[in-house]
Order: sequence, then C-alpha cells, then structure tokens
Amino acid sequence: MTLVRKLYDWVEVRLGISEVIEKEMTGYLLPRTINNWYSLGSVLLFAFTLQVISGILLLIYYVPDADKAFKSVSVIMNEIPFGWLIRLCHAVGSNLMVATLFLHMFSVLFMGSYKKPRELQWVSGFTLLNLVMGISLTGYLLPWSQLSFWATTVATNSVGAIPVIGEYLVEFVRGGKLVGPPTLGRFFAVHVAVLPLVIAGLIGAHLFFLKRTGISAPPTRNDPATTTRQGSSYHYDKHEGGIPFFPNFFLHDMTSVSIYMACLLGVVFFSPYLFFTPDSFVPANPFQTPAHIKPEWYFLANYQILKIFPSEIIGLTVQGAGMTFIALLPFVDRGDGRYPLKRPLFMVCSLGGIAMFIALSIWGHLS
Amino acid sequence: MTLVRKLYDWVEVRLGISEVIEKEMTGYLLPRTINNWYSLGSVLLFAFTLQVISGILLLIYYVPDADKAFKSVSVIMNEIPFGWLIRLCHAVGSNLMVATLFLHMFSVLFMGSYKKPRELQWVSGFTLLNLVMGISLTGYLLPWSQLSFWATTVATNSVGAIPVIGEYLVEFVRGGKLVGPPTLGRFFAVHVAVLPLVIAGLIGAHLFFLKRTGISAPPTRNDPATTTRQGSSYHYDKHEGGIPFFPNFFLHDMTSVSIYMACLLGVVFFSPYLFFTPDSFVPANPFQTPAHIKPEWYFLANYQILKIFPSEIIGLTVQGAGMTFIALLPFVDRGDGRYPLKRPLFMVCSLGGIAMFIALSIWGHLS
Amino acid sequence: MIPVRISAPIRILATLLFSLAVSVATGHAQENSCVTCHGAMPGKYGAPVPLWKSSIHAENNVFCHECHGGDPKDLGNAMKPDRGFKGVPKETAIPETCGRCHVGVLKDFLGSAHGKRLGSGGPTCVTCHGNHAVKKASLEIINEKTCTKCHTYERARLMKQAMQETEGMITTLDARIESLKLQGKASETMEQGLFNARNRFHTLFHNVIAEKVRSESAAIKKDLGTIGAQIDAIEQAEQKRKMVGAAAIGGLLLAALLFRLLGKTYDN
Amino acid sequence: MIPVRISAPIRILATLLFSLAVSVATGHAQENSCVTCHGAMPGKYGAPVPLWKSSIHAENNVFCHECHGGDPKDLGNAMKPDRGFKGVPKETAIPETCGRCHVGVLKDFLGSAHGKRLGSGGPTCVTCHGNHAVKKASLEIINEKTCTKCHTYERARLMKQAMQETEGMITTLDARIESLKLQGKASETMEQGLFNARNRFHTLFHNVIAEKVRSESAAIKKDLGTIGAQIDAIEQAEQKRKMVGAAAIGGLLLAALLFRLLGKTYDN
Repeated sequence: MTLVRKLYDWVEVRLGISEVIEKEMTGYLLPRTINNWYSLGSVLLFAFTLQVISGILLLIYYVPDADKAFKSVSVIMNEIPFGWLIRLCHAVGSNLMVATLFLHMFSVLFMGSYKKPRELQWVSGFTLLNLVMGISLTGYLLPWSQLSFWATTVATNSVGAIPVIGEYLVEFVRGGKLVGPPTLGRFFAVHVAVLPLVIAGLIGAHLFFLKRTGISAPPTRNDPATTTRQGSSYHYDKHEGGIPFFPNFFLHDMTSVSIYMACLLGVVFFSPYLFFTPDSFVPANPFQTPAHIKPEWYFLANYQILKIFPSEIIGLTVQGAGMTFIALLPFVDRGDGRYPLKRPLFMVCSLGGIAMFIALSIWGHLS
Repeated sequence: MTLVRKLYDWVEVRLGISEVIEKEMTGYLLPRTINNWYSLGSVLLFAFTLQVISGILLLIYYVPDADKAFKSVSVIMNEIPFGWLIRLCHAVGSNLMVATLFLHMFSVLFMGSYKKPRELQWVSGFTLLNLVMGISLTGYLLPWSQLSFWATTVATNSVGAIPVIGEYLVEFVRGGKLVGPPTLGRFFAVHVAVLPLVIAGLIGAHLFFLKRTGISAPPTRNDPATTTRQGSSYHYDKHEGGIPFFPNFFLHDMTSVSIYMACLLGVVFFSPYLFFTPDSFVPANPFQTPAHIKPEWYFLANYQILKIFPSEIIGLTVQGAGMTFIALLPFVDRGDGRYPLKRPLFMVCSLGGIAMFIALSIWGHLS
Repeated sequence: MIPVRISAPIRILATLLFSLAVSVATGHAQENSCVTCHGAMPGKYGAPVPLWKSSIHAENNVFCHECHGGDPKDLGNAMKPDRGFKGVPKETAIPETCGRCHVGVLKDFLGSAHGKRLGSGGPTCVTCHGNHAVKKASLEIINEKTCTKCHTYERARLMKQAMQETEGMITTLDARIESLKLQGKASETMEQGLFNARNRFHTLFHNVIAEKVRSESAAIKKDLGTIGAQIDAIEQAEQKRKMVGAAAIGGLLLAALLFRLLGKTYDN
Repeated sequence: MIPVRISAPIRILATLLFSLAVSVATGHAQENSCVTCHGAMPGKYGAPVPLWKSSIHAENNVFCHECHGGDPKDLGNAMKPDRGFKGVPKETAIPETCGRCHVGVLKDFLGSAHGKRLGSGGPTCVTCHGNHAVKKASLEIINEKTCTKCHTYERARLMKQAMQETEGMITTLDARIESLKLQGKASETMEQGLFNARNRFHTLFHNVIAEKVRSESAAIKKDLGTIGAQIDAIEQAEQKRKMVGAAAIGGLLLAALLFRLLGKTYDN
C-alpha cells in the first residue's frame, strides 16, 4: 500500500471521492460516435482560463487612468520581462476565443444539438457569446490608444439611437457626455470584475444544463424521424455503452487544446500585429479623429448593418431582431429531425445566414 | 395550471430540477438540535458577497497608482454619490468578516466539529481565515495613506526575517527594495483578482467537503463515548428525521444575516471611524515615519509576538509553530469525545489560547 | 494647495518650514558658536541666550546671526564685521531687521501711525513683541500695560475687542476643519479659505486705525461665517445619514425578528 | 518629447506647425487679396502666383505678405507702405527676409564663404533655393548647374558626396523607427537621437567648408550608426522570440499528436 493509496483511502473515507470520480469522470459516458467538434467546449474553458490568468498578470502593471493607461501598456510591452508575451496572449487570445465561440456555435447549429431538450444550453451559450463580445469591447478601451478611444466612441454612440432612454443610456455608459476618464473607470470595472463573474457564472449554468440533460449524440442519416423523448418527464441521456469522459474524451480535449494553443502562439510569435492597427500605438487624442476607425472583425457585420440602413434606429432594430431570432432558434425550429442533409430549408437558411454574416463583415472591412 | 407552474414543468422536463431542489434544499436534512452558531457559515458567504459587490463598485473610481490612489479614495469618499457608503461598507465589512470568521472557528472548536471525519473542513476553513487576513492586508495598502504605507512596510519587513530566502522574498513582494509604486500594483492585482479567486475556490471546496460528509450534530452530554463512525468506509451523515435546510434553517440563516447586516450598518453610520486612525487620511509619505503605526486589530497578537522575542526569526518561528498547531489540530486532538465539558484538558488549552490571543492583542494595542 | 501667486506670508511660511526641515535634517539644531560662548558668559552678555531659547524663534530654528549677523560656524571670526556681524541694531534699524523675514508686517507697520513715528518717539517692533524672548504673536500683546507706555488704552481696547471675536472664530474653525480632515472629509477649499482669512486678519494687527480694524474684522467674520456654514452643512449631512442609517438598522432588526418567527412556525 | 532647452530649429518647427494648425482651423487657407488680384494679372505681375502655389511655402500656409509685407486682408490698402508693404527685397536684404523665419540657417549662411560675399557677387538664398517656387530643401539643390553659376563644382561635389550617405541613412532610420513605433515598440530615445542628428546635419548645408562637412558628416554617421544598432538589437530580439516561439509551437503540435495517439489506444 503506497503513500498515495493511503492518502486516497483517507480522503475516500471522509468524502467518498470515488463516487464523485465515477460520476464525473470514468462513469460519465459519451456517445461512441462523438466527434472532435465536441471538444470545443473544453477549448473554450481553457481559453477563458488563459484570459483570466494573463489578465491578472496584466493587472499588476496596468493603470486604469486616462493619464497613465497608454504609458503603462507601453511599459508592459517594452520594459516588464515577458510583458509583451502576456499582453499579446491576452489580446490575441480574446480574438481566438471569439472565433472559437463561433465555431462552437456553428457545430451545435449543424448538428441540431440546440433542439429539445437542450434549448437552455443554446440560450445560455448564445448569451455567453454576447458577453464575451462585451468583455472584448470593454477591454478594447483599456490601452487608451486612438483606436481604443474612437472605437469606443463609435460603439457607445450607436446605443444613443435607442428611443427615449438612448441618450441617458449613453451618458450612463460613458460616465459623461463624451468618452473620457470616467468611461475608462467604468469599462475597467466591467472588464476585470463584472463580466468575468457573470461569464463564469453562466459557464457554470451552461455546464450544469449539460450535465443534467446529458450530452447529445451527433445526428446520423439513420436517426429515427422522431426523438426518443416526447414525454413530459425528465430523462438523463446516459449513452450506455459509450466511451468514458476520462481518460478517452479528455485526451481528445487535450489534443484540441494543444492545437488551439499552437494557433495562439503562432499568431503571437509570427503575426503579433494581426489584430492591431497602427492607431493602437498612438495615445488617445479626443481632438483628433483618425481617418478609418473600424471595430474588431467580429463586430464588422453589426457595424456594416448600422451603416447600410438610413437611420441608426432601423439598423439597431434589424440587429436586435436578428439576435433575438438566433437566441430563440430552438423555439422556432421545433421539428424532430437533426441530421442536416435531411433538412434542406434549415441548411439554406443557416448557410445563407453565415454567408451573409461573412459578406457583411468583408463589406464592413473594405468600406 | 398557472404560468409559473408551466415554466417549472418545462424546466423540469429538461433538467429534472425537482430532484436537485429535493437534494439541496427541502431534502437536505439538518440535525434537530442544530443551533444558531451553524448559521455563521451563511453569514460569511453573505459577507464575502458583500465585499465582492462593494469592491467591484469601488473599482470604477479607484486608481491603483501611487500618484493617484489617495486622491481617488478621497474623491470616492467625498464626491461620488454614495461613494462613502460603499467604501465604508467595504472597509468595515472586512473587519466584521474577520471577526465573524473567528466566531465561526471558535464555535467549531468548542463543538468539536473539526474531528474525524471533518478534518478537511477544519484545514480548509483555517486556510480561508488566513487568506481573508491576507486579502485584508493587501487591501489595506490600496488607499496609499500614511497608515497603508507604513503598516505595509512593517508587515512586509517581517518577511525578511525568514532565513536564506527572506530578503529575496521581501523584494519580490514589494517589487523593489522598499514599499513603492510597484508594491501598489502587486497588492492591487492580488487583492482584486488572485485572492478573491483563490478564496472563492476554497469556499467551494469547503462547501463540497461539507456536503459530502454531511453536517455535524452539536455535541451533547449524552453523546456515546465513541463516534458512530470508526470504520474505513465512507458514510454520509443524513440526520434522518431532521429539519430541512429550506425553508427551516434558511430562515435561521436569514435571521443571522440580518443581524450581521445591522451590525455592519451600525458601525458604518454610527462609528464609521472605528477602524480608521487619523493616519488613514494623510497621503503616504515615504520620508516621514508616523509615530505609532499599528496593524489592524486582528494582527495585533502576531505583531506583539514579533516584538516580545529578541529576534524576529524566533518570533516568526513561534508564530509559524502556533499556526501549524491550530491548522493540524484535528490530527493532534484525535479523541472521540466532542462535548466540551467532558474534556477538561481541551477546555483549558482552548480557553487559555484564546485568552492569550486576546491578551497579546491588547498588549500590542497599548504598547 | 499653494495658490499660483504666492503672497508674502506664504513665502515666509515656506522659508520657515524649509529652514526648519533643513535644520532638523542636518541635526545641528541648537549648536552654534554664538550660543556656545554667550551661554557661558555672566550678566548682560549671557542673558539673551536663555531668553532666546524660550522664544518662538528658537522653536523654529531662527538663530542669533539671523538678526545680528556674523558667522556662527567659525568661533574665532564669528563677530568680525567682514563676516556680516552687525551687533545691536540701532533703534531706527529695528523694523528693517525684523522685516527681513516678516516682509508683509514691515510694510503694514511702516504705513501705520506707529511706523510713521519711527525715530521720533514711536514704538519699534521690540516695544510690543520684546526682543530675545519673542513670543508667538497673539491678541495678548495688545494690553493696557504695553499700550499705556505711550498713549491711553482707549482706542487699543476698541481694536482688541473688534478682533477678539474674530480670533476666537478662527481658532474654532481651525479645530473643526482639522477634525473633519481626520475623518477623510474633503477640506482643501475650506482650509484655503481659512488660510486667506487668517492672513487678512493678521495684516490688521499692525494697522492701528480703529475704524479700519472694525470694518475689516466684520468682512473677515463674514468670510469665516461662510466657512462655518460649509462645515455645518457637512455635519448636518452626517446627521441626516445617521437618521437614514438608524432607519435601515431598525428595518434589518425587524426583518431578523420576522425571519426568526417564521422559522419558529416551520420548526414546529 | 521636447527637450528643455528649445533650439532654434525646433522653435521654427513649432511656429510652422502652429501657423499651419491655425490656418487649417480658421479655414482661410489660400484666400487673400494678394492672390486674388495678382492671380488675375497677366505677365510678370501674375507669374509668381502659380509658382507660389506649387511651393513648400504654400503647402505650409506661408503667404505672400510674410515675405513682402502689406495687408492681405484689406484689398484697397494691401500694398500701402504704412501697412508694412515692402515690395521686392533688395539683394542684400534677401537673407534677412528669409532669416526672419529660418533663424538658424541665416546665422549659418552669414558665417559661411557664401554669406561673407553678400552684396559683392556672392549668392543669396534665392540663387540656390529659387524664390516663389521654393521647394523643400534637399541635397538635389547642390548640383553642377547651380554651383557652376559662380565657381567650379569640384568642392561642392565632394561635400555632396559626404552628405549623400548620411541623408540616406537618416531616411532609412526614420522609416525603420516609424515601423517599430507602429508595432508599439518604445522608440522615444531613438527618435530623439535621430531628431538631434538630423538637426546637426541640417546645419551643415549652409556651411560650405568641405573639410568640416566631411568630418561632421562622419561624426553624425557614427551617431546614426548607434541608433541603427539599437534598432538592430530590437529586431534581433524579435527574431530570437520567433525561434523560441517556433519551438513552443512545435512542442504543442507534438503534444497534440501524442494526446491523439494515446486517445486512440483508449478508444480501441
């Protein structure tokens, strides 16, 4: 009986840890047909953790004050040992995380995993996507560069188009009539505390939903036309005879995480300025509007929608309607079938939607 | 069938929520003899939440920079609407939270609840006490007042007495030879991000241990001389026939939380400067050492121990030994009995220890 | 906070503070050859030393040579004229000697009825303030004994009365502001206001026109009243908070009671 | 960052930038009575207008009256002497006219062999720089055609050669620093160094002593070399990072492969 074994037994007597491990790890069974798209959730958990860790390290030297923010970021990039690495990982990581969230959503979309009984997973997941975009937006202001300042000015401006409360809302968000030092304080608190907590909480809920329902099996051409679960009683998808989460799928997860990390470092080391424009390295100047301020790539479609409509309020309404439609997709698309090739209308709409999103983004980038 | 009922049923089909509620709330039974000391855990959860919320609000206007920190705190106290309330709640709350932690620990001590199979609860709880003292210490520096500056200088100095690595450690903690701007950055990151995360994680572990073992019943004079659980197998303390956590004990918890909150507001409104000295309202000045810098009341015993021993290293060793003893108490005190009046040696040692702690604190305060 | 245009009193204050800081830092506070030699001498040559030691000058590290010249660091040549030694100033040179530091006061004094009689029977600085044992200036200096050395006390009494109340107000406000400050209240503007009012008040002391003293005192008291009102407002806000706080605490204790009672019903 | 002691070139630069900003802000860029009237005139009275419009002066909003005086805002009285109108400057007054703005250059020119012959056959500013169509100064101004108007080209060629390389270095370094800056690298000290070297270099242009040009150019090149070395160091560090990065990425991909293979064995 080794020391480790002794320790394990000691804990076992007190906590019944073997039962927990059985339930969450080795006895948590996944469908045999599970594919690598399913590991994107773990990749996202990893990506979020990486953002938290790099963010905490940045907190040591970053100063959330309009006079000092830009300089403090410059010090981090140039003087603090490995400051450049941590900052680039954080900035590039946020972009890759949003990209991975899109992939995660698309895979769920095409495998029809959002359907009953997993509506709540979809809604919480889509909310998470939006919150992550929000935490990226608030983080964008913090370096207090020309890009930060003007991108935030543009982004907060559009809020003003909301009828009645719009103007009040803009002032509340900015802490004043214009983007300025109070905006930085607000965005800082939201970026480092409010949104991380809300996102962590919602990740918890997302995983809780997942564990209570059981994971979905990938759809196949031979799926029965009706789901096995029509009734009004709760049922946990056990996937008997499936593969265990640990070690089998955990190793899949680790493969995907390693590849994600390789991509992240690829950008950090070989194209570190992919997500920066020259305006990112000029301190914010409220008296000088740069020529071409564009939001981050994942906001380009929204930006272009606002631009192509004659009035901002129409643009906002269209966006709101689109977002609501996506959020409520499981309640709209209630058919039983999940195999995409058997659902032509769904395929046309989804692919069309994605194509439109990409087209709008490119248009926004070029215009 | 009302709308709420419909919604509940909808969620029930998907998540089997009734099972969760049964397990965690109405079916989670506590011993009938449970007393109000048991609600201190909930009070502490509430206190921690309050610190997190008030802390996030303070983040909006606080600037963690040596040039701006003091002024920003002054602005919060004098200009921001309700800034004074939030800041006082945070500062007073930290003191009350430490006090409540002491009470929680004493109740566990005298009810012998730390004994097998709950050693891990004790160890995690004692670690939490130390972490909360740590988060208080790091928060103490942030206003960058004379008190902050010199108390931190004194506190970090004593680390230097550790042999071999002491000097290196002091420099690492301070980010330089002396307390200065880099120290503020470090303490800020630790205070707002590192320690809150670690504490939240450990609270999770503490609750997990609690839920796996089941809660202890208060000891009585008539307890059997041997515990019911001598074996080497895991057993959950069900307390069959006990009262449910919800709503019964939850209402006890709410009573205690209300009283805690009343105490907090009592200090905030009627003795707001109880935990401040005049030096708290003078900006930090590295060239002027104030006459009587004392640590917060909960560090006075440690401070006095360091002072009464001829060399700092002996003082630190004594403290370390004492702390280790308390941390490992369940492994030292392994007897079966839990009813304190039947354990004279234990009573003498505990009361003696507490009396010594209080005496040292008073001595430290007066000296 | 120091205003951009630095007035004479502030300059003096700054100089005092600086010299104080330097003296303390270099640690040679009371050691210099003047004190060493004269302290050991009997009679009139040694007498000034203990007097000086009890003075506000000694308290603020203003040394012998600062009035009498000479080089306190060089025992052998301390009193040589080529080291700037001046000895006892002539009566008519006294205001100028004191005025080297007390710039604003010199101007006020020379313009006053007192100053205009300098050399023709009028008082000099030391007539009222004494010389070596010079004390912190206060209203006590205006008293029957001193004033009646030259003229009747009547007008002086009127002036003193007019100023007494103001002096009291300043002292009280100073204490109140200090206590707010030690509670972390923003007191900069009030402190600045009081500082200005006190300076304005101090210029009155050497202006010996009763009517002007009365009218100026009234204006200063008005300013002080404004500051007092600001302090009152802060203290009233504090009182209001206490009332809201009491209500909140009452509510919480009531809630605690209700939770307890509700809990009881479930327990049974 | 502006150094504390502000040298003449910087002062001029600041003035230029300021007047530029003001002109742009007030939006009256090219409208004034000089241009309005003369632009419509034929022959020699109208000729300067298009020339000026193509000049660096027009580009930087330096208008007719700034050399010729007069009041461009008052059409009727624009050319009255009492409005400061000067007309065409006399030959000997030309350096002084240009030197009102180009202060440092005037000093250099007057001290040079060129300047010492002012009025006795030597060149003035406009001999080399032209008058109305004045272009941005560059090494191109030193050319056989211009110089041989007065003397042989031999020495001028030597000077040009000595300066050409420096000019190239400055241009290259400027571009390299700019590119570092757009990557967020700390470039302040290098920028400051280049700014100083460039100023020092510019003073050489009006000093027509071949030996001095050569020795000064060498010293400036040495300074530029130091800056170049700093940039090299940054770029090398970047290269080194890339290598470490490549290794890390390789390691991760290998790990991915191993995890995959291990996963396969469990799956089967």
